[in-house]
Amino acid sequence: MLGATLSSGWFLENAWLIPLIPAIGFVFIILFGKKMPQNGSEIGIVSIGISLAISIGATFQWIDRVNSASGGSDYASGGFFGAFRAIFPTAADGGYGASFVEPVVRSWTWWQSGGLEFGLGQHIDGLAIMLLLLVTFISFLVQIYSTEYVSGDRRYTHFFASLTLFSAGMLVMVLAENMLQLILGWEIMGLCSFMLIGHWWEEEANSRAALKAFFTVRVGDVGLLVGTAIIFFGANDWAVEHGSNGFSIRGISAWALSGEASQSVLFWGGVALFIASIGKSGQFPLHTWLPDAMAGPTPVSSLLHSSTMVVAGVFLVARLYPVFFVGFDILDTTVNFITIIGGITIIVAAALAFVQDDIKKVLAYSTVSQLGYMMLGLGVGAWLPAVFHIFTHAFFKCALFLGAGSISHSGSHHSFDMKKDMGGLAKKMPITAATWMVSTAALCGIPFFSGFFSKDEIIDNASHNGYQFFYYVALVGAFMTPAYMTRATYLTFFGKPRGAAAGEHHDEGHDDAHGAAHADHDDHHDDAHDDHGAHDDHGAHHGPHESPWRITAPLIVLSILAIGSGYLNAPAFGTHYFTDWVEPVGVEVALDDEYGHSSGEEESAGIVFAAVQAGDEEYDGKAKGCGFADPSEGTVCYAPKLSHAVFSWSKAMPSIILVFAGILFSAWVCMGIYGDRRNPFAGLTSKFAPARWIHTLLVNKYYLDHLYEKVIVFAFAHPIARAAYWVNQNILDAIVNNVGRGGRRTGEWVYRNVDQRVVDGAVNASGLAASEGGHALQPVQSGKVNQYGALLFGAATVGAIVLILVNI
Amino acid sequence: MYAVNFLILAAVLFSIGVFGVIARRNAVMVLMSIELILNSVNLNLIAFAMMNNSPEGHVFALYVIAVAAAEVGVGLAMVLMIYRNRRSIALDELSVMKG
Amino acid sequence: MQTITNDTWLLTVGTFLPLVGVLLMMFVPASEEKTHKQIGILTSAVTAAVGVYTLLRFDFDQSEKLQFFVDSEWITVIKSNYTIGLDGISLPLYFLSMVVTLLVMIYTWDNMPDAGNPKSFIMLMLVLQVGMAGSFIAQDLILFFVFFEVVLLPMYFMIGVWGGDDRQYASLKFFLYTMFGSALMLVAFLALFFQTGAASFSFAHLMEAGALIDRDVQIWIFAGMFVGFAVKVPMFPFHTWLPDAHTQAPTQGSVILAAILLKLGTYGFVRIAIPMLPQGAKAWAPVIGILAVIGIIYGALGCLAQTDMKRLIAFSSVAHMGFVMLGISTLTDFGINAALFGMVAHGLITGMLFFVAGSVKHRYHTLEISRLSGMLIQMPRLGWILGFAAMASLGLPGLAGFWGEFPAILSAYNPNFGLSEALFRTLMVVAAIGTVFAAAYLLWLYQRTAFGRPNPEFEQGAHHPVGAGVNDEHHDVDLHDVTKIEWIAWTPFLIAIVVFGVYPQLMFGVMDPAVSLLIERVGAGIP
Amino acid sequence: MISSLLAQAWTAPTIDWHAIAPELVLIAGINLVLLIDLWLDESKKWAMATLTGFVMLGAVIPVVTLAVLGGDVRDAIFDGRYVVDEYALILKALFLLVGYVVVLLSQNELEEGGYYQGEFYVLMLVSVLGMVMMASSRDLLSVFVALELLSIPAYMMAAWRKRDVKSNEAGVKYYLLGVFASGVLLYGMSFLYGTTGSTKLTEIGAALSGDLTGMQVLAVVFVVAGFAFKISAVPFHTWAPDTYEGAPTPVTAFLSVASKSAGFVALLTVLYLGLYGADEVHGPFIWVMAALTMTVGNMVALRQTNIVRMLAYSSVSQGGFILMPLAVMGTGAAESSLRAVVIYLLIYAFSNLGAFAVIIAVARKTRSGEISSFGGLITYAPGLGVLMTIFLASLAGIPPLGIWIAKLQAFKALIDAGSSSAYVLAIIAAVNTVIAAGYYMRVLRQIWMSPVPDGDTTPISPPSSIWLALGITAGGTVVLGILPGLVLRFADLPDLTGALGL
Repeated sequence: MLGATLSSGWFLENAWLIPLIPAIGFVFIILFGKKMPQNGSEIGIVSIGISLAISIGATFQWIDRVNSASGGSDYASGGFFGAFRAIFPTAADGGYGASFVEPVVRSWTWWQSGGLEFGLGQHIDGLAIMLLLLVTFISFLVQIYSTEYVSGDRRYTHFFASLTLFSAGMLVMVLAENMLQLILGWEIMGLCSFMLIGHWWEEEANSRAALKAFFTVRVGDVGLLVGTAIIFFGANDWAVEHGSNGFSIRGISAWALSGEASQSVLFWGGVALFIASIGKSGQFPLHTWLPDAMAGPTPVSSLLHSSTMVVAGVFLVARLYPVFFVGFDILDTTVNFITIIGGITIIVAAALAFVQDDIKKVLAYSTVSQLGYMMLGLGVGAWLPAVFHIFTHAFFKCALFLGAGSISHSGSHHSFDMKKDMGGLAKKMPITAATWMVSTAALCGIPFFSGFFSKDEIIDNASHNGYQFFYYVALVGAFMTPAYMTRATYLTFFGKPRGAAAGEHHDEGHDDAHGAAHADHDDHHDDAHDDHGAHDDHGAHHGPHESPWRITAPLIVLSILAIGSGYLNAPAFGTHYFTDWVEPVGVEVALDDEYGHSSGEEESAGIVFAAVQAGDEEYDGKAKGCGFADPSEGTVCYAPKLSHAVFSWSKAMPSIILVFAGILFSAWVCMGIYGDRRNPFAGLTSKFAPARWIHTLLVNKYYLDHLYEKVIVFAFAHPIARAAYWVNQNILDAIVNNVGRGGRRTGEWVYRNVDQRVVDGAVNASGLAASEGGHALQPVQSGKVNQYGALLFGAATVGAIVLILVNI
Repeated sequence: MYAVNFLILAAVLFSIGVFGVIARRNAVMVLMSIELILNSVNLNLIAFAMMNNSPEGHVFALYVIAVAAAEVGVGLAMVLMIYRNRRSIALDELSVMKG
Repeated sequence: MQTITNDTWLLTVGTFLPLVGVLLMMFVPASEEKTHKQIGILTSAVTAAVGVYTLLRFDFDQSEKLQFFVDSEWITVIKSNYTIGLDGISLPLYFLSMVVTLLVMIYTWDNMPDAGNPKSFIMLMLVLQVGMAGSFIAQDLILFFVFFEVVLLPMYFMIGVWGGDDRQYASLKFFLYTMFGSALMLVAFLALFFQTGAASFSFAHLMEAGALIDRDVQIWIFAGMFVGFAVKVPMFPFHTWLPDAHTQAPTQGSVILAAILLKLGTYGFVRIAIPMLPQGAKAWAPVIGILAVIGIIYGALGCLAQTDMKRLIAFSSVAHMGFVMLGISTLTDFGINAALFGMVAHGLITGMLFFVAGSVKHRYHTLEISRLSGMLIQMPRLGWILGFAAMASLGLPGLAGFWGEFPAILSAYNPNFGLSEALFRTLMVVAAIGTVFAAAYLLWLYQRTAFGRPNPEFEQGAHHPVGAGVNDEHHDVDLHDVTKIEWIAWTPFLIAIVVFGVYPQLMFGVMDPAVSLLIERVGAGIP
Repeated sequence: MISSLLAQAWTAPTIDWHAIAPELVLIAGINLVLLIDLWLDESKKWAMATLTGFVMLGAVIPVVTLAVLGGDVRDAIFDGRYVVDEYALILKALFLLVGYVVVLLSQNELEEGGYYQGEFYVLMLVSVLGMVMMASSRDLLSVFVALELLSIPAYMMAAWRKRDVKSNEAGVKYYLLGVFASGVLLYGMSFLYGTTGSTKLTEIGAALSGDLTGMQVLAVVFVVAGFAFKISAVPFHTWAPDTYEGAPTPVTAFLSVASKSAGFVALLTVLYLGLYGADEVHGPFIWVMAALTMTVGNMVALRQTNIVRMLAYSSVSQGGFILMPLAVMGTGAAESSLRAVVIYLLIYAFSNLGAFAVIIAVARKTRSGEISSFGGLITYAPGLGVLMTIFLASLAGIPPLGIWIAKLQAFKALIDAGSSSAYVLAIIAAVNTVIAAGYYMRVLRQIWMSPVPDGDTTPISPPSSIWLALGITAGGTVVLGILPGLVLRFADLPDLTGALGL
């Protein structure tokens, strides 16, 4: 079989260790954490570290494998050095339409029931490798960061345990070989998010937030269960026939593209699964839990929002892309479920980000909106850009959150309120500020920062694949993103220091926060928790200062990546490593004749490769090939053949312009609103009347400020955004809350009236009836002999008469 | 003369006896009524014995007479006992236990 | 049915061993409580040891065959034999019953219910054990019936004597309900017996002959069994005894009730009703399915309405057994596997929950959810265990609960033997929504009891809780965390929940062959 | 004519002395007790009980020898009007055993009550003799005689506490109604004899088939009604509760078990040998009676607060269950019905007597017949509590205790018959088992769950005789429940059924 020509390696073959080690680490932390010198944090860091090492090794070997597949396999493959040598020379000539790289699949029988066999294993392909690396890397940094951030916390050990298990869950899901395993990881993450968001559960608001997060996601999970069932039974027969089963990722993919799959099954399966993604990835109707999730400690937020949890939904869609591709008929429509949801999310979330005072909430909404981009990307058939956006977004968003954490940790006395406790921190915390700037730039999509390369690709492909409307939606988003980020940046780092940032302790501020928090169930008081959490050893606290290295180091690393990561796939510079390494090529793959014989150990997923036939046909608009034409006899497809818009600066211009427009406009407005413009022309006016007029005009900024502030900005910022926020809080949020409350009401009603009255009542009543009957019969027992006699004889005669009449 | 007449007579006696048992409140009268019933039975038995001339009927009748005697003996003893205890032999006062 | 006759003594010993303990205790005066507890633990430990030995001797490669098979004369006149055997379907439950009894005994060591008198308490538990184990090994209808009924009285007394305030009502309700069910069940059994030519009561015979009965008759007979088993399960309209029984029963009673007794009903469906009356089963399957799903939603709603922790857990049983019955109603080997797994999983998890509830009651003297909070602060370990059990109960993958729940839902997607797909797929979706409810009420419970700050009335050493309900003996509140005894009694549960969750094959592997064979039979019986 | 008489050589009928040995032993015993009683002074009267006991057991010996040696049926005596077969033997054994247990129960009762012990035991022996004869009677005449022989002493025993109004009332009611009933019975019998021309049951059976004349129907109904009184089937049960409550408890036990069983035996014999051809007459009649009996008995029992009275009603409803199989004897289930009834009688005797034994033992302390007086029994008399639990659970039909197998048999007979009416009856019975459980459990609830009414928790120490009775009954209840095979074997009766050509 082909494995021979494809290079592999120890790290690839044993990638399953990557989630396993943190999982074991978790157990150890729970058992021995408290006894360890560092209270268990070291176990977490070490275990994640090992996984990270393995992931790196696996990454190199995968790259090596890719190259070996695309012809460059003349030199000895394997090991790092081979890989090192491999990377640059061969990546260039391995272009699109390169040959299909067989994923490294291993599977062990997990359980079997009713003749079906369910495996537990690994399915390592570009996507998996990319996320493995990402997750382990970011988790690693976050854990280091946390050792400082939550040090001295009451549940320090538990925190690290959950954090480690959280990463493990994500990793399990990433390299899942089949749906069940995917669900496993998916739910473990749900559990950990519950534990982490509710980390400071003394406050009811926190536990409520945790509950909300788990519950909202759980609502989506109905889709996951149902979808899995639909797909499984849709695919199973076909897949088993081809030596796989209806849970195996590869089985499902191949089936979806085989052309024998029923469109409706794919459609409904897709819808159901996407509902799951909506819940997990905080897409439009179900995104409300995500901002509340800020209740958790900042490292958690950063991990949650950058590489794990919320990405899971996107990953699910990317992982089972063939299903959605065919089910929603992606390349032949101009609008579909995914794009609609994605589009709405982008705008709604971005709009919300304008009116937040809590820095973490700004970031939260920006995450939501960015996830919208990813979904949109997947929806419009831009699989690779979307995945690439996951990649880049992870770095800068993580940096931003950690930055925010750093600020509250050392800058704003555990407050996250931009208006009250921040401002002018740029001088006080240079490193934090710098990293923040860089990451923001990346997020905004300023050219030459990573965000640009990924986001722009999505926008570009949207129009390229004929989704014009969503192209514009994406552009609007591209304008709004920098706008709100600029505002946040300004409030935080520029202008005059306020509150804690100015070094003052104003407890009333906190109290207000409390009051606000208790007034509406949106928790404005992470500060409060950070008090409980980390305040202990930061009791003595003197004004804003730069954070210690354990916080800044991750920031620096991340911000560097926030720039660098983009260049892995910068069409502008002709690099497309990411494409080569990650994108599964949509070509027909010939089946081995003897696929059936899966040894259970290796290859139990069954579909085994004989030879790879490269899809040679030239790319033209809507090409032949997987996803368009059914695979020819004896071959299967694992990925649709996707086209990529060819990059050109001219096409990129609109978005670039909008980005800068957004920044400038926002900066201008912000200074107008929050800053105080120093009048350069002091004194002149008194002397020179026309100057006074001009001055007045200038003071009033040609009355344009008024116009902008009072009219445009107000009109834009306040009614619209607030309306959106209002809808969000009072309708969607209310719905989520009321579902629970309403359910409970119904429950009470049913319990009172149906259960206790009717059903139970009937039972008791029958008992009563019996004994009442007895009561009614007692008079018969009058105690009078004559009556007894009468009864005796009467019965006999009556009986006799009746029977005589009957029998004669 | 037809055997049926005996049966009719027996039936009449039986009915009277039953009526007595049900209607009379005096224990002794009830005993008498029961005697009537038993004798109606005897009448039946003899009549039938003659009809399908077999001796069994006669024998049976003799036994019934004997048993009846025994029963009445016991019965009267009981009536006496009640009378001692409550100075009355009205049956409808015998209703300490009911329900 | 193929059988293996090896170690014929094993099952009989394993089943009746507890009676030895009972005899022993008869001669020990009631005053020597410690001795009684020791004897109880010892006996059940030895029994469990026999169970372990059974596991070792069990030939897992032929788990579809009846092993340790014994078939000796018992009541020849009514053609009922002492036929016992163990196969993949009954093995897990058989063993579970032994282990649960042992752990409950251990728990009893220092958690004797208030009514005292451990002598009779422990004796009853041992008798109970005999009944439970016996029902799972019986391969003869009459024998099964006898064991099935043996369970009745001890449980009645456990609830009625050592239960809560409303115990008498609850216990009588439990008793009469079950009595009613089993009476009709008996009629059904006899009808089956005569319809199959009054040849024998043995399962093997009835499975072959039962399929030949014509459809309408099968439906009627199945109806009788349905009532009998459905009461025990309990399924939706027949469930009302359960919350009362569970709530009132002493902790030990609740645990045994949840862990084993309820399973007798579902086991009856799988072992008796369905294979013996295939067509009847097919005709009834939709009804069962619908009732099961109603039970799921309904039980969940019931939970949401509860203010009492234990009652909430009790209602959750209704919901969980709903999943089990849904799996059974699909008549697929897949679904029935799920159902069997679900039985054991539910037994472990809900049993665990009841243990925790018992300990909470023991410490706070109340189970009012509104009065409990901040358990994690006062008793972190207990709190975490509660959380763990709750998570397991709401079907978190990687814990045992999931493998009963998800496959059951999955199997409903295409039911067997041409049952209406439209119907069952609807059921599937509703059931899936049920899982959300499960999450809702369990987390809601957890949030309000474990999270937050402790209720001031329960600050350490607080006397006479304010606004205490009637059921509060006004003890001083001493909130000690999980004790050693509790650890010993609970750890096996916790471990089992994780192990089965991580490696379900342990159980599926045992059950699957037996179940497939069973479904084959059913299939053969349906034209 | 005298010469003709002299001319006839008279050959004495051959009498199988072995076959009637039990009766002879009893008769001898009766006379012995009577005589000794004359000479014995009051202080030694207790010996009477022991003596009676020995007589009963002595009578068992020939029964056993007959069962072992006898083998073939002995119907030569009195040309088949008095038959000794397995059926007869097992029932004789039952009656004698019951008699023995009742003696054990009554011993102290009478001693302490200072009643006329000698006479009492004589009467009881006579009554038992009647029952023993009943088991063998195969002729209307002998059935009638046996019936009266067992009834008349029972009337007197019911009224034994002469000074006690209740006891008087019990006796009188029992007596009057009993005599009235036997009047009705006799009237029916006379017609039966008249229309079939014989009093021998087998001959009646032969003659009584096909379409029946009105007179025959009347006869059948009256005969059945007459026996129905003895077995206190609704609506002929009215005397039972009053009598049971009023009579001394041991007597109640005796009535509710022995004389009831005797009534059933009579009914069985008559139905199976004489009236099996008339099943469409008595079938429905018994069906209705059975349904009524179990239902009414249960429902009224639910309301009772006096335990003896409750047991009275419970035994009424038990009678309904015993009747149940007979309702379908005509419809092809003849054999299983017969078996069911016999088994039921055997096991029911143990459980019911046991229950009465406990009541007597407890009443010795509490001096009360109220159910509430059993409160907290388990705490101060665990032994009695557990035993009572066993007996009541058995009566409720819970495996593996005695009566479950009997109930099973009864149901089995019904289902065996398979007719729709049989199924209906089965369902009714099923529901009734639940109702019955209701009141049995109420007593158990008192025993186990209620506090001691008057904090008096001095342990109860019943005399050895009662312990012995308890031992016998409890043993029987449990053993027969777990290994019913022991008695079921006696219950398939080729002889009797053979007589029917079934």
